[in-house]
Amino acid sequence: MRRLVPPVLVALAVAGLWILALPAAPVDQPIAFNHARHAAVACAVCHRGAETAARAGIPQSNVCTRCHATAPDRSVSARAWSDVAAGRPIAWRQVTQVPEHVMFSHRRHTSLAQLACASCHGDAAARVTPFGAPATRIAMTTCLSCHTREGASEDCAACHR
Amino acid sequence: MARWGLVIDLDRCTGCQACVVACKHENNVPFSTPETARGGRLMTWLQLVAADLPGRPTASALPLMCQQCDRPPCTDVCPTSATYLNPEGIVAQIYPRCIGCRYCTNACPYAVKVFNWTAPDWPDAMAPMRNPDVSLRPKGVVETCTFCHHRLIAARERARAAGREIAPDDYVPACVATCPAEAMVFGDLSDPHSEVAALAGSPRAFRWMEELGTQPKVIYLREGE
Amino acid sequence: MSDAHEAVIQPILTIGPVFRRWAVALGAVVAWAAIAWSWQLWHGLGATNLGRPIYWGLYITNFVFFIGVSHAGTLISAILRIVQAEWRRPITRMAEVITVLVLFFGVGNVVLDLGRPDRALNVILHPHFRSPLLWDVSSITVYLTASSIYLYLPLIPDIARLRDRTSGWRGRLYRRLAIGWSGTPRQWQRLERAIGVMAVLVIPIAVSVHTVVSWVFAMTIQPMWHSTIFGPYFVVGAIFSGIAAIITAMAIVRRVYHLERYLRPEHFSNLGLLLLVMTCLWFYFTFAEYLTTWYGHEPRELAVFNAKLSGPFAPLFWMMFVSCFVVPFVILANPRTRTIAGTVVASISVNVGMWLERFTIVVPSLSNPRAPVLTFMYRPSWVEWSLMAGCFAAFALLYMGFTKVFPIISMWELEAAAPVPVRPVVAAPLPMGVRP
Amino acid sequence: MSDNLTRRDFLLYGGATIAGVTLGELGRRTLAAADARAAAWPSRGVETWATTVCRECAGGCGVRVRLMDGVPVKLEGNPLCPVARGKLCAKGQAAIESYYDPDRLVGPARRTARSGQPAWTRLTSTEAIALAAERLRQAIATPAGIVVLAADERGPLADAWTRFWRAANARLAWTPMPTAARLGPRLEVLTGAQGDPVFDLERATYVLSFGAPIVEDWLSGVWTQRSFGRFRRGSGHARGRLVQIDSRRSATARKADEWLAATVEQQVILAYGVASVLLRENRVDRAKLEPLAGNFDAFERQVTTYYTPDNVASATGVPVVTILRLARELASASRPLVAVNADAPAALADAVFTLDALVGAFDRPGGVFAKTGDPVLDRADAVEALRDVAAGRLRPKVLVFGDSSPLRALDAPADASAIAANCDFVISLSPYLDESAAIADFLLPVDVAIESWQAMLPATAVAADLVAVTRPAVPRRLETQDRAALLQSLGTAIGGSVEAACDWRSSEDVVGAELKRLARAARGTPYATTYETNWVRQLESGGWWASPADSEQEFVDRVLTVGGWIDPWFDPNQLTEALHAHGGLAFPIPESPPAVRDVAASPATSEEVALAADVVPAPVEPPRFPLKLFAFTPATVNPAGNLNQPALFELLGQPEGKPWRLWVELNPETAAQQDIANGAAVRITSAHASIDAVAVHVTGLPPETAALSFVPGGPTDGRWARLVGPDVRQLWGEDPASRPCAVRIARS
Repeated sequence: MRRLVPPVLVALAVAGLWILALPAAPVDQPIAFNHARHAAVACAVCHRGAETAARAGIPQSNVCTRCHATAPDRSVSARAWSDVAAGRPIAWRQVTQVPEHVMFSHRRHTSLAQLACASCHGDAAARVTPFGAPATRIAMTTCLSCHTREGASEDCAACHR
Repeated sequence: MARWGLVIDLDRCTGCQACVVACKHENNVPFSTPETARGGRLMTWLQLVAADLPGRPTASALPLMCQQCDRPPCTDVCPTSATYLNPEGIVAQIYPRCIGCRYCTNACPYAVKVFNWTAPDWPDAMAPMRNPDVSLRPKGVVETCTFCHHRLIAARERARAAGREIAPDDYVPACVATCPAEAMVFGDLSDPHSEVAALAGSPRAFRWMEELGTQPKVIYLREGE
Repeated sequence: MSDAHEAVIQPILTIGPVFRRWAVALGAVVAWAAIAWSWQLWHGLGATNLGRPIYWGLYITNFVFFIGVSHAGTLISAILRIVQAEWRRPITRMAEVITVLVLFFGVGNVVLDLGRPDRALNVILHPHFRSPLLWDVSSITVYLTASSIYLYLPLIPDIARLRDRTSGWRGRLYRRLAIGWSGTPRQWQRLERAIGVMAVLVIPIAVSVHTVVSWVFAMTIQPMWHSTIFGPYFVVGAIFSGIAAIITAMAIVRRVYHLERYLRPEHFSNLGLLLLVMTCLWFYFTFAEYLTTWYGHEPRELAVFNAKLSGPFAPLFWMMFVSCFVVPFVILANPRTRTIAGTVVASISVNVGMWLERFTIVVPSLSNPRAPVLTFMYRPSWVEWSLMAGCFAAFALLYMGFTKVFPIISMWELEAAAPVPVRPVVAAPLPMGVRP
Repeated sequence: MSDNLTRRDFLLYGGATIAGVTLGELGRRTLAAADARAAAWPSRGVETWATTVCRECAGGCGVRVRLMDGVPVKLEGNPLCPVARGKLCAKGQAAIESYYDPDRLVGPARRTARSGQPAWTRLTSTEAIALAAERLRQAIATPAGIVVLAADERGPLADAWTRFWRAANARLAWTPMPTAARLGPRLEVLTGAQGDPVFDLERATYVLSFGAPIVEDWLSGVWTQRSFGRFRRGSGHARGRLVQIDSRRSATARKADEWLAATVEQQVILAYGVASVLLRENRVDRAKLEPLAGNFDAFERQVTTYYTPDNVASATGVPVVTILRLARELASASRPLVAVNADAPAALADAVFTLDALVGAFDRPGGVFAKTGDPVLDRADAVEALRDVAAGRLRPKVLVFGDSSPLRALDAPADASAIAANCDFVISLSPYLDESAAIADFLLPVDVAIESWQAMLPATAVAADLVAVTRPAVPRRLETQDRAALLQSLGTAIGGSVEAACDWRSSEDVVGAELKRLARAARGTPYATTYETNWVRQLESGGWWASPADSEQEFVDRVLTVGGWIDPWFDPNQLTEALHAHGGLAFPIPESPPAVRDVAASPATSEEVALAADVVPAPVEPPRFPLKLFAFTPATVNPAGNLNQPALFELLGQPEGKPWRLWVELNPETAAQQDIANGAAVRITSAHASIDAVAVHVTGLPPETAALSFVPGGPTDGRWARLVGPDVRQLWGEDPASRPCAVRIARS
């Protein structure tokens, strides 16, 4: 038995390092949404708060059915589409998120500071799969580097709430 | 740069404590029970205290919140700069930086900083009542009045979106907004035309414990003639 | 194999039933404290009975007390070394070990007191040097380093001696720690020199540590904390409780390991005299501190003053006064009662009293804040008492452990001074002198 | 470990690494999924605002509800509401806790065990209505078979309530609310004017208050607070001076420039004492009073003969010089106002209005006006009805509680079980777990204020006609009922005249009808800014009315959006007109002259003690219960609504630092005799019970009296309300708690 202790410790150490060292794992989204196919539409058409509110919001079925009358293609399963058609909420998983103690407003960054969505979310228009992980590392250093570069407020309380 | 200040006219203040409840709801300050209150665990950012003020025969009911000192004794002693004086004169508390040593709470002569002894707790039914603009402080950190700083940020954003400068009425803390006796006035002390600046120059104006050199930006107006 | 100091070496190499029993008992207390700590980590500091405005209580009291006791060793042994007091030789090691071990518990109590111990490293990652707490962190770190070195250096020749007569894990350990000591004159010269340098260095560091601890309180503007004499007052209190701790430890070690040959009544008497001096100094500082507060009549200060002298804290305050001044003074001022038993009683009394002093400095000021906010009567919770018991038990356990690994009396230093008999510090012509 | 890596080791460690990676990856995915789930709240953070009316008291303040994603998070005052003007009091702020109260009744239920632990069976609303209607139908035939009790209020929805129960042949009674309407009858006695008094506190320069809780919740809390603020530091006049005559050091007494301790009986005497000084020193404007004199001469004779300062001083303990000074201050002030609490006994209200008449305060800025036109409330007292039930004088088949206010106003809490025993069936409509729910057989919880349609007349405070009208601000949270819809369903199930009385289907219909009426009244305006209402006032007094809306629908929408309707036109001479019409002032002549104080019965002054010391020092047995104890309800307690609001309990006993505590106020000297420190825990013992409280020293309180805070509620209430001490009414036993109780107080 005693011989097994070191390998078990090694396994645990590897597991711990794996979790700590790698970025967050991508999550599976309920629908294989293709951003590239929708690139002709402005972001704020579906993410309605992106330019006018604090939260951009992830579109729900009512947004889909404004344009789609039937299931778009085989990328959406019949069962998933029946939920959408019935107006049931889609179980999107929000992957790009700021911590609870941060006050972030999309409007302040997009329509007021004239930042492109891509500056934080990457080139969504080129994506053929939904976001499984944030395009940018959401960390204070990321925020601060841009704030410093752009001359935005670096007061802690400007973002910390 | 604005210097936010608050004037409280003690002659007008009726001690109704509407401000206390408004503050509690606005800032997600958790509720107490008789036991926790008796053990000094009553969480308030703003409360009424009985203060002996010069020239008054009995103790006056004084609404007491963070005095937003220009020379805050709390920020000096913080080992991690979790509490600091921001450029607009608001004493801010950065919760993820706070290690919970409670040195600031002890250094504050007004005893207005409160500590999260336990994780904040709301009955499930009441959880949706929490203000999403204000964070929920985890257990083990210190918190205090921020002059409803989140309202300033929201007001500034609204003003910018409307393409104008922030106006005096845009940004008012929750306590001032509800004060039925109109005893509280809030505004920019650095603006000589503001109402607070005028009132701060009143012969009735005093800053509580100003002899300690804390230079508060909460200014009280004395009761009586 | 036999050795001139077999009586010192024998206890290291044998573990008797009494030791085992004590180890198990103390271990149980420590285990209980570990449970209490897990409870506190889970529930937050709500597990204590602290509240607004009494934000600091037992843990900070213990912190100040332990840091105070840590002055036992290093400072005393360093001073005695510098003044070349020959009688110090059997007791320096014992004192230095106390210093190093107790420092960990001082720091540990601050960590226990943190609301977010998981973020303790923020103090180093995001330091704010205007905070006296950071001065504390710095000075305690330096002190811990210096006193560890100061403990280690004189250990080397003794370790080497043990190395030469042990094998197995002990042998391996001593071989590493002895770093090739072979007792050449060059090595001796370097060692003596290093010890000399450290002895000088360690004194200002030790003084700074307790001064800075006092400044944690004195830098605030709270009534009866904001005092200019807090620095020296705390240093005096620290040396006071430190000497008392050494005497207590000496008595125990002497009795348990039968070291009557090394630790003689003269040692107790000499340290007792030192303790008497500190008793008087302590009284002087306390008197000065309280007199000025009382005479100044500043209402907020007076509120705390009254709370201590006649208010809810009066029992603790007067108990402190009796055990810090009355008991030790009466016992130690009389040469007839300055026996081993007498000094030990006085020392225990001083230790209890000094703990109470720390408590009556920390809590009453917080209980009487300037602002008239709702206060309450602070009584520590079971978690706080458990953790305090755990700290003392863990200290005792570690100290016992040390005696089982290293010689508790510096053998080579005794040999170096062999021709000189142990003498009392006070020479015969003095009226209070003891007979050699 | 050996120095050579064997194949065995290689496999072992290789396997360990692979296992570690697998484990790590699994953990990483689990954590990411958990993070994504945690980010569910709040969904979008869209802020909206809705309008409602505060129902924590009768003031009818307009409220703006801040909703995040449709969920209410905060209440603010409605800036357009002329009562609230954008402000709310502590109770108003805490009203949101009633909506979220975790102990709210979740829906209709029937009691299945009457004694012992209450057990309840949930019902659907259809079942519930059918069952209740059955009981009511059986009871209709019996005279007083149905007794219906609720808090007093005015407005279309309250009228619908009355109409329904009248049709059901029920005996209706109401818990009196402390509004100006209660003083109306007394004003009518003196002046003949039918209406509510309007006190112009804001413009007064000197206020002599007989127990009026001016800074607490007088008449209309928020309105009074604002008026007080402006009275103190108004634009345009010097700082107003306030003299408070009160039985205890209330919050108003603390704010007053001078506080005189006097019981309600003594206050009457003191008021006439001041009147007599005014008359004797000829400090009344006789020229102005002359045309309205009425029975002035008879009154003057009576008062000046019997209420001499000496008599008054001896009856009240207030020194003669103070009485003289008060009268002179009052007479010399430019705009004096004499104020009184709404629930004052008739004698005190009469005395106060008499003083107002003497100082010329009627129809004068900073004085008293009358607001006629509102329905006069002539309403049976619910508390008396309940007492009848408890005593068995009244044995209804069905007892209906609109809310718990009658039970809270009861003198003795022990009555509750007797009430249940004397009724066949008890129905409670209260949405909360409270006293009426505790004795009810049947729970039919109705919507709380912010879930309801509202149409009510705010208690008289503003000199204007007001109706507060709003939509529900939020969807209902639980299975509660709309009150009017509930009545209508009951009516349909009962049939007959009851069904016919319901000309509505829900509150929405009642509110709609009221809005139509307002739209067709061709006066007034939806709530608007002061400038806009002033404009309407100008137009209307010019005899021309500009409709504020193009169509009726637009008008209705506008009123519902802003939260109410106001007709700012106000005739400031209604009292004078009434006086002319009724032949002048009809002074109620105080009947009995004040009895000269019985020295033996009252504590002696120090002089008397000094005198007595020379006489016989007879050993006197100290009385068992030496103190007279008064109970008072703190201003932050809502006697009609939800008590289970934790934020309000934290305000109790502040600023003395006694949150959540019952406290008893004592004279420091009395306390010193018992060695009771300020803030010490004490035990109060009467002939009936003992209660624990915290002592608070109050200098100036008569040494033989003590005042104890009272929070209704108790073990039958929600999780917080049951934590606030026992019901102090136990101390009184069967005696009415409105009178002092003999107690002793000692350290516990």
